[in-house]
Amino acid sequence: MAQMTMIEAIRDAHDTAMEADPRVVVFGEDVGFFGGVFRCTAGLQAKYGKSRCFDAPINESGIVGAAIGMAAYGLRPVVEIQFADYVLPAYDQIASEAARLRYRSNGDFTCPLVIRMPTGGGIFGGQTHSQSPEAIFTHVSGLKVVIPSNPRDAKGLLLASIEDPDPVIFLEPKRLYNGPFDGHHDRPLTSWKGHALGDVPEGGETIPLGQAEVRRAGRDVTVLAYGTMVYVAEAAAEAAGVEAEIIDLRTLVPLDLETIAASVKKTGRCVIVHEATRISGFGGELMSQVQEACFYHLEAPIARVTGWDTPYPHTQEWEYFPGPARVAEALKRVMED
Amino acid sequence: MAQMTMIEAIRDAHDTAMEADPRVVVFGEDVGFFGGVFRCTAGLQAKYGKSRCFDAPINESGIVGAAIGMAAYGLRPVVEIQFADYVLPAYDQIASEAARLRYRSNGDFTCPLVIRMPTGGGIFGGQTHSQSPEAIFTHVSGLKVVIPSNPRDAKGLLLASIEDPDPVIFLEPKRLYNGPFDGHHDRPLTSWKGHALGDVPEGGETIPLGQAEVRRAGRDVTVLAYGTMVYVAEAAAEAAGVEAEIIDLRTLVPLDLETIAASVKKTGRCVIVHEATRISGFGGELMSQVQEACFYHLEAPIARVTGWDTPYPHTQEWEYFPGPARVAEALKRVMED
Amino acid sequence: MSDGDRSPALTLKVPEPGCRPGDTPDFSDFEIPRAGAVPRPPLDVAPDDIRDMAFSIIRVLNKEGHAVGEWAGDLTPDDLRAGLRHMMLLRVFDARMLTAQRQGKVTFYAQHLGEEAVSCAFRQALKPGDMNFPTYRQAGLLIASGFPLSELMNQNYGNAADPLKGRQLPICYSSKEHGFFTVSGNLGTQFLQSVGWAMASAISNDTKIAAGWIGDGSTAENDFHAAMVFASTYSAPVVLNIVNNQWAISTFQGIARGGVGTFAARGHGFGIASIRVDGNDYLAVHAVAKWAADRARAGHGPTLIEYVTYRVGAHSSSDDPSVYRSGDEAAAWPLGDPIERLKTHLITLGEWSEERHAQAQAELEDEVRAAQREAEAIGTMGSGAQPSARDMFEDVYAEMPPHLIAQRREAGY
Amino acid sequence: MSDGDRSPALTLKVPEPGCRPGDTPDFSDFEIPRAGAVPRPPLDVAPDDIRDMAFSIIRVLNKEGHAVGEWAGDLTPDDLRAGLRHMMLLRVFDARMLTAQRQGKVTFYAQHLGEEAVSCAFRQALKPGDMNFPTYRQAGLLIASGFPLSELMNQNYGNAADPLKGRQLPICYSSKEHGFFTVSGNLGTQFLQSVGWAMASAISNDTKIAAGWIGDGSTAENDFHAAMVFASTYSAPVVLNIVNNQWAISTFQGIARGGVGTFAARGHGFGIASIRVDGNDYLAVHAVAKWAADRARAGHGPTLIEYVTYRVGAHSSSDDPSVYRSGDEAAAWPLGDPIERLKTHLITLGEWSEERHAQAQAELEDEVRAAQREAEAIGTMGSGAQPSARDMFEDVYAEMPPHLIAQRREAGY
Ligand SMILES: Cc1ncc(C[n+]2csc(CCOP(=O)(O)OP(=O)(O)O)c2C)c(N)n1
Ligand SMILES: Cc1ncc(C[n+]2csc(CCOP(=O)(O)OP(=O)(O)O)c2C)c(N)n1
Ligand SMILES: [Mg+2]
Ligand SMILES: [Mg+2]
Repeated sequence: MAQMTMIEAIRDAHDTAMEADPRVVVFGEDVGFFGGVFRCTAGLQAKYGKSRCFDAPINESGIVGAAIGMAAYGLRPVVEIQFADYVLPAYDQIASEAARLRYRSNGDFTCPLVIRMPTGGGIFGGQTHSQSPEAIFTHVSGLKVVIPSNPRDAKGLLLASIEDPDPVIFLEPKRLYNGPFDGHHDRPLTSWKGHALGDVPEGGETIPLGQAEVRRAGRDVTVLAYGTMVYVAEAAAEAAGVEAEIIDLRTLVPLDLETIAASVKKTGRCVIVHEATRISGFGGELMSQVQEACFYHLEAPIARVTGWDTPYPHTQEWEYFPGPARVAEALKRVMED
Repeated sequence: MAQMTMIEAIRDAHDTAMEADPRVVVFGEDVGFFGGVFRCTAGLQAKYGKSRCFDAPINESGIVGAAIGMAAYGLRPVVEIQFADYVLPAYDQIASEAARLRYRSNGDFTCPLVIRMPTGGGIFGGQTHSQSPEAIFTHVSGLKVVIPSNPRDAKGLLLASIEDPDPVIFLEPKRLYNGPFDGHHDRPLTSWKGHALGDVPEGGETIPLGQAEVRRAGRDVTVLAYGTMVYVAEAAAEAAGVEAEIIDLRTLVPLDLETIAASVKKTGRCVIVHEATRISGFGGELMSQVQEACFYHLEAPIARVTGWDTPYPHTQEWEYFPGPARVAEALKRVMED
Repeated sequence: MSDGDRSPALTLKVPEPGCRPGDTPDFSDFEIPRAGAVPRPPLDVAPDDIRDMAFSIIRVLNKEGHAVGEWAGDLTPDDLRAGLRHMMLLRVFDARMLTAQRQGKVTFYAQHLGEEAVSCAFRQALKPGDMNFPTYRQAGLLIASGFPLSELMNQNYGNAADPLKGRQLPICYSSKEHGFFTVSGNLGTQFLQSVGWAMASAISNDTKIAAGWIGDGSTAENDFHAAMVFASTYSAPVVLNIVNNQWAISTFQGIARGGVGTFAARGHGFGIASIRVDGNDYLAVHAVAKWAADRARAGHGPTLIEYVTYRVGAHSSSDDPSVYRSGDEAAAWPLGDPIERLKTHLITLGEWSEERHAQAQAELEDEVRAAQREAEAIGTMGSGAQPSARDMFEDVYAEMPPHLIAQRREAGY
Repeated sequence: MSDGDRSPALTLKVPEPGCRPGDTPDFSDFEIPRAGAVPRPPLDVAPDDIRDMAFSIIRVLNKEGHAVGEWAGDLTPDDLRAGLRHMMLLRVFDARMLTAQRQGKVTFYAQHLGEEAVSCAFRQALKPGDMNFPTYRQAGLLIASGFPLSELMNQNYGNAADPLKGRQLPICYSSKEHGFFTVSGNLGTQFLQSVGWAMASAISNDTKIAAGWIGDGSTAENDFHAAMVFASTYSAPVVLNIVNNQWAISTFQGIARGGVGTFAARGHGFGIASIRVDGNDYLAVHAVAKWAADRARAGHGPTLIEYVTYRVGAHSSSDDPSVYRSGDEAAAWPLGDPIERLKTHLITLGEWSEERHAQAQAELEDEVRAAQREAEAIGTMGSGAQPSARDMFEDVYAEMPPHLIAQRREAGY
């Protein structure tokens, strides 16, 4: 066990994988000599050389398309998109190509590829450093979508993603890189130091994809959250004084419906929270699967707390971000219903 | 009134708009001299000249990005993406740029732009001529998403889209271009000739965006459909002998929740159908909004019938396509629940 | 700056082809150097020193059918007869498949008529392990590598023996074993992937090279740029092939090419060695392909090749070219027919004859007919033994996730 | 083909900058033609005839501060003093905003240090109605067009008077009136849009032209290609500007540029007139911009310009260059400082003096301080009068749809 920030845990996962498997190569914008604008790949070029960790031209489609070719050759590329907001130029290579190689070639060509990117808001990043695009990846058959909420999971899930034989979208909540954040922006910053989930196992231990984790048991209401919203939900449950069972989804596709359904059938109530805009956000899919699986157990309408259906604003960060107050309100509402 | 196919109605809408407004320009791959691979722009270059209707290089991002610049200048570009499967390279220009010009410039620059594309399956088009990407556009704040199901609506909605001051994604169910299709692929083809909705008003009459239409009244169950699935739903209701109220959404964003909720509150049951893959498809959003608005009126779980979560196959077209048998089964199920 | 008030009204310039239906084709301003005119530079030549080669055309076979000049190459009569056979076989295969498409046994088809030399000759410059990233119009790469005809047909028919289980469109073949990357329906994406594959070979200190393929119209796609940037920056061991058959669908090459003379010139913006070759000249295509492949293997980096050829047939079975181009254009095309030209060459060498040609043609037709009988005995689109619907749910992931298991059950398979 | 077995193991080539922290900067292999060396071609020159200009550098001001050669231009001493003033003002403005950022009054900032000549001089070559599609590093276009400093500050502070209502990041300005298209945070997208805007002007038989802007690193983005293809094909009246300040963030220009000598050379693949200019030479920048703008207005189509300059400061307030490049590099940069060079020129002309310069500097600092006081009186990030949360829901659409009305209510505004 070692105390790590999420950045250190991600760097450690890269290091562990590159050490163990020469097929693992890492590249992206500024990831080489500099080690990435968030320093998640710092030191890798010095340790493994320029042909296994290098800077890429500023072309997201190029980064992913080249990585697809490398994966088809037999390497295990792990690429960084500098911000999730900038992955859209690569969406065609991801959805039309990476996700389909195995299927359309009947397994003759495959695409073991990890596409990492910092996601989410809370840093006054405005329209182009704050978005949460997970939904558009969960809609693509052939992709897996992972989003850790702490250093321990970040390492274990990243290692599992690198070992996975299929393409994985790996979303890193940038607001959690250096410490948990519960949405109380007016309170002092907290760090991962001393936090239980800041304890990261050494070595190659993986956390299997497709398994959610119950972060807080409770009998009143089930809260489905991922990334930063896990901590916001915890703070909101506190504030609302509700016995919420908070589930950290960790993997969005494939989804751990079993854990979710078991909880909702127990509580009879469900609140879904995410930072992304509401319409066709992943919350809609979650709400549907819960409704389909648990209809006769529901004692109140399922509620969702999300980003508003506007571009991500700048100065209105805290009016936009779905903070603890809004989540607490939703928790109280579903308890009253 | 004139009898038209959907292709003729779309061509007529272009013609009417170009005649009335010199700012309307039309371009895309093969749309100029040839008039488009589906002939939706045939004759426009001959009539309005090469600078108002012309062939574009094969670059979807280029087509949309150039059109954004034209719209910012003050023109009203109407561009064609040859198949909806090929719009993904333009997704960044659409989501990061077209959808946000007004917002980020506080209305200083706007983007009155229509992006047309044939969508959906049923033509043995395989993975790259059959997809239904509507969900990824409905998730983007600032876009409107329209999908007509017949010649009359195609003309009226396209004219409204061209007049709209904001970017509109205009999806054309290619399986309906030459006639309605109810999923009974083994039966003789039907044409728009003699079909009531094949009667298209002359002139510039628009059909306002944001209004659904009840295609068939019924008291048992509400069916939410759009595009080709409207006819599949009708056939399924016939087959199931269920008094289904079938709503053709016509516009997905902004959604006519009023009409939807009124119907579901009346029937207490709801089935949602679409061709797109299920996870994070627009059906998830519809199911959520119905659940949020009508929870206490629901007598059975809301059901969805969709494409499977796989790439669109080729020879298995009819096992993949959500045909009348699958929809009928769902109708019966919700009636029994 | 008052002159601005006097500046003229601007107008949009939209390029037009020389010839539309009804016009008489005129290729007089299409400059064709005589065979043998272009010298063959050393493998380590500096790209900038061969800039002119992007504006010329490497040709080997002259009018009389003689192979002349530094690019004449070293193919033996046996190699040439094999090449002729591959091109004839591809043409016969295409003809049969087009007929099958018209009979409704195949949903969709695109032929190579007039372009057979490009993929057939290129294939012979590769080594085992090299990888092509083709479009739907390079089946010659498979034909020339001895890929079984019946397998190609099984896929086109989408029958129970379809190696891709009915998931892919006809002509979108895949064979890792034969160095043929799974064909994508999306234009341009694979051109970039070929560069990544080549980079992977270099990263792995391997000796294999990649070949990217793209059509003239598709060079306009954005991923063409990504491919050029990455190939240039990392000096990837890749041969980047542009097949300029003059037309996209209804759109002539000028719309993609714009204001520059050739597609090969695109390489100049990236310091990539760029050459142009007569795509209907089997010997020239092979010599140029070999030169580029050897450069890549020797570590001299990427080469961009423009093959100048002509799409004699329709774009695909869904297309009718008579609406947008003159039917006489093919006949007026100045670079002739690749099969005729190689045939004439072999005859002038005394290595072939009209009789042997007729006999070969007959044999090839039998061979294709036999393969077709075999394939049709299994099934064709919609009749006979079909791929199972179960296969529709397989291979989305290596391991089927719960939601797909549930959906397959829901589907009843 | 047995030689293949003997072919060497391949290796990946990854370009490296000449100088990293600790190394001594060495620009000796950076060829700089002397001022006045490059001739000035007529506006209707054929792009291919000026191919060499993409590999040279147009320079006007020589070491002694004299304006020499065919590109010396016709700017009056008043024009030059105005230009000097714009560059000085931009530099003062940047310095104050950076300080404000460090004080937490601004969330994010990026300065122009060393690059002031590019946007300030270019602006003076445009006419009313022309439209720029800038990146975040061309605020000189606004400064030089007299855009109110207080408005720039109000946006950077995100206060209640922010013209963009707090929705946009600092430095992502927008002003249609001043020919400044809303800055996008996404690299490259606007370069393409400028071509569409120019096409629209041509379609409308207007006389206005557009100017696209992109950084060296961002030329690698795919939309750069789309811009070039469309500009070339439709001969759009657009000036395409590449600001090569040698660095992306931590990535030196070689990663984007690859194996070709210059970014201007990218134009050669498209038949676009491509020239390279000393970006730290106000007179050269203005003369080249004027030439390109006049070409576009006269219907001769697009021009690609590479401005050779150097990013003296950090990439942005979030960046620390000392980690990836030598701190001495800026001092060693051979093209000097744009303000110093224009100042020297004006002094050699007898049109300026150290005293007047010092006085101008003081006046400008007062001017900026005054504007800053005005803006800060309204508010700064997080303190004072802020934009309303209601504004967050406005302008997503021209007319607010029901779901946003409901969400605004839900939000309590
Ligand atoms: C991204 C994308 N856009 C559009 C299409 C539709 N399309 C298929 S082939 C084609 C023309 C391609 O022309 P070219 O590149 O010259 O290749 P050729 O068919 O001549 O071999 C088009 C536009 C597509 N398949 N993919
Ligand atoms: C699509 C996209 N990818 C990545 C980024 C992150 N990013 C912002 S600026 C920058 C470097 C740009 O360098 P250059 O084009 O040289 O412009 P400069 O900052 O030097 O003016 C990067 C990678 C972005 N904003 N957008
Ligand atoms: Mg072509
Ligand atoms: Mg730069």
